[in-house]
Amino acid sequence: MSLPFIVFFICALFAVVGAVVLILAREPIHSALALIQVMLSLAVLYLLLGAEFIAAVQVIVYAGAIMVLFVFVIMLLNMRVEERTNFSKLAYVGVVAAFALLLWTAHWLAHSPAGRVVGTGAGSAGAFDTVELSKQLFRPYLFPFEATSILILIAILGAMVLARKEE
Amino acid sequence: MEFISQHPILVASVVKIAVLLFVVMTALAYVTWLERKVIAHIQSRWGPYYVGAHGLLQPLADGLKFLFKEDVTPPVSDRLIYTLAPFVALSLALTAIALIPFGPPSVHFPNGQSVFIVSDISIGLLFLFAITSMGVYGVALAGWSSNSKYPLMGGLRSSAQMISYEVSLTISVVGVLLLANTLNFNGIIEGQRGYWLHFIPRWHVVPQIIGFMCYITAAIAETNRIPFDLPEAETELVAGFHTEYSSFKFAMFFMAEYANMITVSCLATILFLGGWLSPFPDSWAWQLYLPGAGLVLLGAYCAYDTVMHMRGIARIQFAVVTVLALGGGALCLIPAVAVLIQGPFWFTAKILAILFVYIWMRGTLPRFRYDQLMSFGWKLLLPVALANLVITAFVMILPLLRHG
Amino acid sequence: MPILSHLWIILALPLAGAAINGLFGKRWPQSAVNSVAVGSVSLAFLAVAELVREFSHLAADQIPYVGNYFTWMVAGPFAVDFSLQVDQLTIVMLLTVSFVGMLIHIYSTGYMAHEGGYYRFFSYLNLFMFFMLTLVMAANLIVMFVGWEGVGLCSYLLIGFWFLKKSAADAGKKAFITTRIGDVGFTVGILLVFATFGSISFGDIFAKASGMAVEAQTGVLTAICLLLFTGAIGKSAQLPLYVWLPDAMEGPTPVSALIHAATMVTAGVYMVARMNPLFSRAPVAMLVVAIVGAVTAFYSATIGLVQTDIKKVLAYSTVSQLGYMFLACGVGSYAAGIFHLMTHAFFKGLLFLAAGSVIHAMGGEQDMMKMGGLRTKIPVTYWTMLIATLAIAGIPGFAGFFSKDEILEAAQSGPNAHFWLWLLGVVGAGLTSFYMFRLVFLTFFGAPRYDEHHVHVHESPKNMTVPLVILAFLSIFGGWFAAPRLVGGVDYFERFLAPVFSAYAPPMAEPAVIVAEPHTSPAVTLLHALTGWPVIVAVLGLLVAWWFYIKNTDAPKRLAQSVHALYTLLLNKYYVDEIYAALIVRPLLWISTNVLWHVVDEGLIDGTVNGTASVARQSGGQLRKLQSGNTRSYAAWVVIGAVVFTVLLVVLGIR
Amino acid sequence: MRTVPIEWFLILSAILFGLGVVAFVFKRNVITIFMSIELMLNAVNLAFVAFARAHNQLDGLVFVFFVIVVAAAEAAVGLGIVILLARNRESLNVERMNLLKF
Repeated sequence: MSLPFIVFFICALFAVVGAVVLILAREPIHSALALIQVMLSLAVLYLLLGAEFIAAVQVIVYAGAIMVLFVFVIMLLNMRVEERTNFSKLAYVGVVAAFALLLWTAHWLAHSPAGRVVGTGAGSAGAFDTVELSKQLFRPYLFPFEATSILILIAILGAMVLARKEE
Repeated sequence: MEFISQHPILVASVVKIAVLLFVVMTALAYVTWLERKVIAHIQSRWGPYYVGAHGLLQPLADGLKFLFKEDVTPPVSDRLIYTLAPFVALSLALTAIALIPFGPPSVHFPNGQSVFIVSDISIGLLFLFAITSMGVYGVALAGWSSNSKYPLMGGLRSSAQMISYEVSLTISVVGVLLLANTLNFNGIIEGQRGYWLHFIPRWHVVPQIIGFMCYITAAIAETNRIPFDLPEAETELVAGFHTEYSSFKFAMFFMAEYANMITVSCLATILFLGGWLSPFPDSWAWQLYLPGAGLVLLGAYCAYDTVMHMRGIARIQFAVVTVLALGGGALCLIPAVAVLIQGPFWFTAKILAILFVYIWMRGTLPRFRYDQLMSFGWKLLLPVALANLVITAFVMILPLLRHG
Repeated sequence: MPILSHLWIILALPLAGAAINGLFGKRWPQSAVNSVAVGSVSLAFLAVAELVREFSHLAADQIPYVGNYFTWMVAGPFAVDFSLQVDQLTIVMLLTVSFVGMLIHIYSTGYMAHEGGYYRFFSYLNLFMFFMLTLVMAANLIVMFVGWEGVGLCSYLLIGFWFLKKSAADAGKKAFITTRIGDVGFTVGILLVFATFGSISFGDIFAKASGMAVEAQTGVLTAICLLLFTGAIGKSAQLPLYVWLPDAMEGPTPVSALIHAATMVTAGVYMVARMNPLFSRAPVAMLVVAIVGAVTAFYSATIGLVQTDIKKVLAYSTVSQLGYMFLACGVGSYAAGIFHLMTHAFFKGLLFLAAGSVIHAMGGEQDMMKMGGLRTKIPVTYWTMLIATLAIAGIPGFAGFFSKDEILEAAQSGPNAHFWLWLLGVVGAGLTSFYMFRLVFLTFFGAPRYDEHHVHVHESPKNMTVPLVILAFLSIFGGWFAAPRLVGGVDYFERFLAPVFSAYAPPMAEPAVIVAEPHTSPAVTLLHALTGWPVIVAVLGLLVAWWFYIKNTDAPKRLAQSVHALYTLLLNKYYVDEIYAALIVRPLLWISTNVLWHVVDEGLIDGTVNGTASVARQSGGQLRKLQSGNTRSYAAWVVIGAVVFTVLLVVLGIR
Repeated sequence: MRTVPIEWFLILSAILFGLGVVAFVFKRNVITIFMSIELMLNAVNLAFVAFARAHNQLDGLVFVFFVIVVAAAEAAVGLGIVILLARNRESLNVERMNLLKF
């Protein structure tokens, strides 16, 4: 067992456990923490895959900003244990279906013949070059980039309009 | 045993981490001492004086006191998170320091690993921000898990405040990044080598003075210090988010706060003040001996003090200090050693300067009101930082515009 | 050569006028609308004049001059360019159309002055000018067809100009639909042309056609010509599709003058003349054209005998005159046909305008039986109308005489002449002269038969009378190009047009240019011409009309009683409309009602639609239950859908 | 040093996504449902990065970047809505928000 494998398994375990906890936890804040755990372990996996920049952004934006917002809102609304109503029997069907899809996909990927997913595994060729990434971002993907900035602006305005107390 | 021989990098890292932890912990303790002393003198008091000479053993006493206090956990609290919060806070604060280069990479182990930095990664700054951005959780979770009114409000306030000021903090730094155009700390520092007009150091603080001010302001807010210490505003909410905490958990929050102070000071030093670079041209050979000389002078003063004022046990303690100072000074006067410690010396000097400014502000400034805090952060600080960024970017591309 | 190199200007001017008036005219004062409408057409006429000047400088080998502007549509080998061409024939048509059009525009400013929808009228009129000019300048069949249909459209719009009057609206529809019938044939003809020659531009067609032999029996050329002629029948109101023209008189009189006398209805003649290389090679088709023309000429003349509505009389005379033109083309003397087309444009336009002036004076009265004695009250109208009548009757010295004389001459001695054709023509000429003078006598002579206290007869304003005078002048001298022929000289008109008709003419059939016997002396020739049958019958008709309607005015009634059956037959126009109604309209109506409507529409279509709707309603009523308002169940549906689709994706093997 | 095969990352991503779906269907609190959406997004991101590594192309990373940005915007607006909901209704349980029905 070499280092990448160990790291992968640890992180994968953490991620899955986090996701399960997210589902089982009864208090929203616990779900949030579980989700943060998932995100952090994913960040490590990104590092393992050599995507340093993405890993950092993942931590900064997801764990450091978005989830903080979630926690903040949870605190603000002081949410405690969520009540257990059950009006939708159909949900269970959905869950079964989801699990079917999940297992089937995993099975399909696991038994995928060599070459379905081409290329080398993680940790082989060194890290992605952040400079190259930025070039990609600002030359071929410039328009989508600007579009997202517009989107952000709109989101800001929308959030302000929503959260404003109407007097 | 052969595992060690197989992984020299691992071993070196472990050793470095251990040393760094020890140093930083001690530093934390004595920063508290420093703060109390300085504020005392600002308020024309003596400050800690009785535990050890000039209260030098006060931090130790505090630590012991925290250790032996009873650890109270409110029954209604959310136990898991309640325990988790202080660990989150402190561990994040300490992890951040692992990225700080205290000296030039030129000083390295035989296996080529730098001595003065634990992990020298290409996008260090991003990672530092990643870690500090997580710092909110300690405070917020603490406030929430105590399940009591004041802590909750304190946690809310501090998380809101941290989110708000993190924006300005990051943006004020981007200007420097444009100048340095790397994310690696050593790279940024190397970029500040050299002089304008042969005597003004090429530090980023000169072109980025506005950015520097924004950074310092935002940093103070990030670390919840006066005048931005709303989360623990005694007069409004007893002790803010750590009202319910006691004993060593409280101590951890305490240490985390000071560790954060040190981290942001280090960052300021690296980004704006040329890190471990000396302010003087290399041609001035005598600067090699500045550290040694300083220590020797300190030793001399201590000796004088020992003889004139100290009495009883304090005199013995102070004699030890004197010996240490003189010995260290003598050691530093050896050229080889002098060359080695140049970087760390200047780095520490600059950090101390910034810390002093921190404490100074605490001693002088009153506290903001909450709405003032928010409006200041969003309506003044952020626009200024943005303007600074835009102007910098514009100046950067001017040559391109001219030469196509 | 500004115009010749920019032929499109001639088209653009009226089109611009139409657009401007149509878009803004509603808010503008009449003066503005006038200036736009008349101005655009006048400019068009000036452009044509300039074009003629430039054309006269062209070398023979540059004619026809083709201006190709842009490729309109391309589908495989079928490529249509928007191209215009100019040759002698086009020149004649252009001059006639634009000049008469201009005069009639001016006239209309007076005639329509008190009508609503003034701007609409002029917008339509300009549009008509645009399409008519397109029609005559077209360099290929498709562009020609555009003009062809365009004028049809404008005629429909203008006949139904008073669309609140049901009869007008119906007349418009009738005209449109009837001409459609012919246009079907025309379209098929165009397709057949393309299938045969692989091109629809006149140049290529004629070049290829000139290589083909004359068809002794019927052949593809015959088929093409007959199909195209079907279109001409519809457009030019020949038997059996003439029925729309008399009803078209529901439109304003200037419209009747411009569209239904001077220009549009002659489009068929123009088309036949234009396609002469094909017709010349299809004798059978030629014969058909001639017969249809001759029969129509005679037939509608007989109807004209008993009509009492002044415009109806003129309408039937128009039909019969068109018949003469086709007769001319049919017997192979295209030049004579075009010649008569031009002169007819002058005097028939004049007749209509004068009739309009009369109606204007009578305050809208159209029944001749309620007129009479207007001679002194509206002298200008009277004199001009008299001149026009002399012209159409073929009294020597007037325009009509020369053209009709040529036609009959060709029918008698030209290529593929025939005695019966000639006879029909001559008798028709006599009838024409009779009913035209009947019209004049009933209208202007005798005692007034209207209530003089209510109707205040007044001469029309200047802008109506001036065009009358100009046209009267043309009706006299418009035919004198051909005058030298009478003394054995050259017919300048024919010589001018000769290149068009001789260029691709089949080898053996030499164009009928000189029809006078050269060996006799000019005086004899002149005498011979002046005492020919056409003149005799014309004078005869004049005298009979004089006897009937001036001398003893009760003769007509007695005659009507004595041959009552014939009289009623004529009065009811041979019951053609009724016959058509019985044979075509009713069956169609029956089928439409009982099959198409009740079975197809209600049964199939409505059934399908309602069925779909009810199915949707039922299923919606069931599916509605899914809208539980419960977000979680929605989410579950989304998930299930995703799963199903993924599984399908893989089961179908899309990897 | 052997490398971790890409398939494993993809399997992990699939598992996380499935768990996200389960959470999405199971949870009743608006904000936790929101979180499960974020979880799914993260799973997709992992797949993106894995493929980017597999083909050694940067586009995958760019997409991840965009996904994160969009997620941020979404969180801003969504949480605003959540706050509004909490302000106007006493409960944040989606099953109590079923007024919009047939």
